[in-house]
Amino acid sequence: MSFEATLSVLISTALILIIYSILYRENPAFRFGEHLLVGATVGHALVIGVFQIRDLAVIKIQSGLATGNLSDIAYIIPIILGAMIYLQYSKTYRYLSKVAIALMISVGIALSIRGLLFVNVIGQIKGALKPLTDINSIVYLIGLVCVLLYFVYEKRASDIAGPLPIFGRYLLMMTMGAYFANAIMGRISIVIGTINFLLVAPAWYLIPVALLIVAADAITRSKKNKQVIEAE
Amino acid sequence: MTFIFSALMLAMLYLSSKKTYIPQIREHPGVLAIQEAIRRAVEMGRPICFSPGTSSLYSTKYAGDTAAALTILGYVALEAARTGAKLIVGIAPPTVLPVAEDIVRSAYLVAGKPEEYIEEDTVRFFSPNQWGFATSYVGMMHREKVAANFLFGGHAAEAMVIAESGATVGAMQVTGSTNVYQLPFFLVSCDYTLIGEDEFAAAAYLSPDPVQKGVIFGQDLAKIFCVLILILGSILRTLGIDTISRFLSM
Amino acid sequence: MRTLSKYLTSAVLLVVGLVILLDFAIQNTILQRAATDLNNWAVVIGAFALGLGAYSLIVRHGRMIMRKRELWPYSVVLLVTMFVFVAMGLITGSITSSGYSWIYTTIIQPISSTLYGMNAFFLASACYRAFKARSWQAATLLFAAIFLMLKNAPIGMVISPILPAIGQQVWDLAGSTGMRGILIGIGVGTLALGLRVIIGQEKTPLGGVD
Amino acid sequence: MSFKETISRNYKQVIYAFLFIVVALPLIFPLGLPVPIDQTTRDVYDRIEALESGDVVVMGCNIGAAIYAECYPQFVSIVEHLLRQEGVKILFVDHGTEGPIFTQKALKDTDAYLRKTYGVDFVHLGYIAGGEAAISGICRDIHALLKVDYTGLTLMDLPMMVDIENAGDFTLVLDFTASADSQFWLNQAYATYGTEIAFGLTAVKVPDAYAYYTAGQIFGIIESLKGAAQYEVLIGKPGMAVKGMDAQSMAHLYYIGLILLCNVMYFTGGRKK
Repeated sequence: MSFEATLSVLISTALILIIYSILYRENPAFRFGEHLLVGATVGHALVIGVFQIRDLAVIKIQSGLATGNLSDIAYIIPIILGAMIYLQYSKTYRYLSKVAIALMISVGIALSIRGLLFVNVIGQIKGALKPLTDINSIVYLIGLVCVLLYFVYEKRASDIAGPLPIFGRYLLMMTMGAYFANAIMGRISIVIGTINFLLVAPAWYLIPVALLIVAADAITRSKKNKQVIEAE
Repeated sequence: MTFIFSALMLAMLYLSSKKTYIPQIREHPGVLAIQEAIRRAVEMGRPICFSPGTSSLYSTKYAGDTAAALTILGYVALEAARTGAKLIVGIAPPTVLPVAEDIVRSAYLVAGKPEEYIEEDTVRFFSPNQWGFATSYVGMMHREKVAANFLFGGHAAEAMVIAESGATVGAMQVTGSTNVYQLPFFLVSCDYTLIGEDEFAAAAYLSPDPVQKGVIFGQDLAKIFCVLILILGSILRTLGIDTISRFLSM
Repeated sequence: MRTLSKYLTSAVLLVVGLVILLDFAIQNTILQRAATDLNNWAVVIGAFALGLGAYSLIVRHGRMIMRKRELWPYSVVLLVTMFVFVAMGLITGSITSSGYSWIYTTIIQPISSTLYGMNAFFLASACYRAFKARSWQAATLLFAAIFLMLKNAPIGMVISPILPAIGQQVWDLAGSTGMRGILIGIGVGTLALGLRVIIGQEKTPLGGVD
Repeated sequence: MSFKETISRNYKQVIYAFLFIVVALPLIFPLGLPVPIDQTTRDVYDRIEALESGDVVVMGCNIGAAIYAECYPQFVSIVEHLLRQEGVKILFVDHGTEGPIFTQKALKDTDAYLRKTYGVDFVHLGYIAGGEAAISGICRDIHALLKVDYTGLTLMDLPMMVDIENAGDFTLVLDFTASADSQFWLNQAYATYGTEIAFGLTAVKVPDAYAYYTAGQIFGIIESLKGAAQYEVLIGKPGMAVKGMDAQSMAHLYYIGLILLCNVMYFTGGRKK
């Protein structure tokens, strides 16, 4: 392994162990890891952001100016709107930044209406329409109707539905339990990945060091506790 | 289909603004939970914290979720300003930052306590990365000893880390999300969870404009419409007719 | 000026929303181009917003360092790391350059995946703390979870083939009823809120009162 | 302070420590439990087996550090399987900033560059920013969206890319992700061009996809590490995923044990807390 690779593995291992230390208790090493991560991720996001402005807008404007393509030149608008977002810091012109925000919200909301209505509502209803020839599909249909009725908020309407919404609530609980358990596998997979990484040299060498530090801390803390109890 | 739904919603909004029909909306248990959590925090003299999720304003899947969370933030900020609870808002997506700052700032202004809003401190930007955000948020909850924690909007895998740490701190946690993968975690480790649509209903319920409640009934009608289509469609399919499936594919 | 900007905001909300929604309903190349461009515009503006975040962080942590508040050395760590990443990224000019990917894979990658994996531990403590059969509803949650675990892990099959079969039944029932219901509800809720935002009825997501 | 007190005060730490042990032990000493194959995984395997010469497979990769352990074994197994198919063309696209790192790693791990010719049998397009808009662009007209591949070679110079224009030319799309881009493929490629789609997902994402699977919108799912292990068994190349499944079994038993213990304490211990 090259020097850089070894160094990378050692630093990574140290960071992994530092982050795991929160499972024992909150400590200065974890705080260090926390701030390191925040700094790194914000820096990373800034770099990506700069490149995004470059790749999505600046390059387009340049080529637009060269070819005279209006829709490419129009990319000057998001740059102006983006700059206007900084008027947030001016008390008098703050309202101008709302135009940019309105554009972002509108894009997001319209796209999610589009996606969710097609996939979540229509797609799911289509998936649920099955011939009622076997017991399963009858149970599924009744169950789905109950769940939907649980989400009805109008008093009179939900009174008419009687006990069905409560049955729907049970089905929801069952769903949540099932989905909770189903996620466990994925999370364990990550732990397996990490442990696999830690069990290979040179990462392995740092584990005894970490265990010693934790053990030393545990012993000093329990001694301190004893002193406190004796003093009382 | 899209058209029918949209027409239903707009009609209900119009009708309730004209006060021709005012639906009776059942008391929203999530709203009660939010109020109780704030009251408890005031009694204990400890701060409350709020996260409007890690999805940006223009996220193609959770934009609606983020908007609902921001509406709820408007209510929580106003309540906090009125009752004197110290509010800390943790932000992950930078696009949400100016909006959240604006909401909280003006809530304090409306409550007549603009001096209690501290720039860059009441609304804190943590990190656009979910894990950077999660560690900061968890660290903040530990250090500030928060008494109530509100998590709304599109949270991803960091949800469990935050929710369990909130439980460790002893905060009362009210959460809501449309991210179906994270809902089970919220449900298990938090005190009250708004499942999916509950969050949108709560947002409409808490909106300062009373007319907005009309739209909750619009949502109800849309769902009842779905139920009817489901029953009718299934019966027709049993008889070998698939008109409704074809109608849906249009 | 203020009223003009208000009108402009409402107009942007409505026009942008309509363009994207119509692009879905009508097949038209101009609409399609417009929708794609608008989407890219939002990404560009979003990239600018990162500066707001960075400013907020620098001000808050700078304040901590200046006033030597408790834990201020950590703020130094944060700011220094941030500048190192930005400098490295801008100097090498690409996030796939060897220098940048070295600091990325050494710092961000292990911490993120460790935190992600940490969920497994929190799930364990949540299992022990919160999965109590306090009510019938809680019991439903609990049994569904147990059967699903026995379905997912090969060990369930080893104990008895009936267990994974029950798990599969629970799983199918959950997927076809509870999950469908939640998804449909979310679609309807997003539509209701989204329409209100687009037509300018719901103003809070834009920011506070004017 | 007695031992019992220490435990009850620090119960979380005890739970965490045992979880470490329960996961690590089977990794060091494998148990060799059998791996039953799910239908969702078999569907993907059968579809790839049925590919004909000249078919184009798009491999969407949004694997990042956080989901590496779950999705990377799936990705590698499928790349391996695709490389074995004679004459099948593979197009790699990355939706996440970290995607290129893992796609390149997979190509190296399977010796793709030695077994097939770059540009003729497979092409790596690299990371394409822009979420759904990017995927929509790929589906509509690749050459309008991109001029060069990951390494900077002109797309039109690569023999394989000359015939590929839009999603109508894709036989299959396989997307490996933990986020919404799987849905983008569904919206853009399946809804408009009818391209067949399958996902390799993290366990958390599976439920949602399962609804699409039963609705017939996607033809298969590889579920998390479990699916990866099954795929490794199917292609006869057991690797890190198969070993991980033993650890999975033990961990699941541990969780069930915790739930039972918690309820025993709850019902016997006077229902405190």
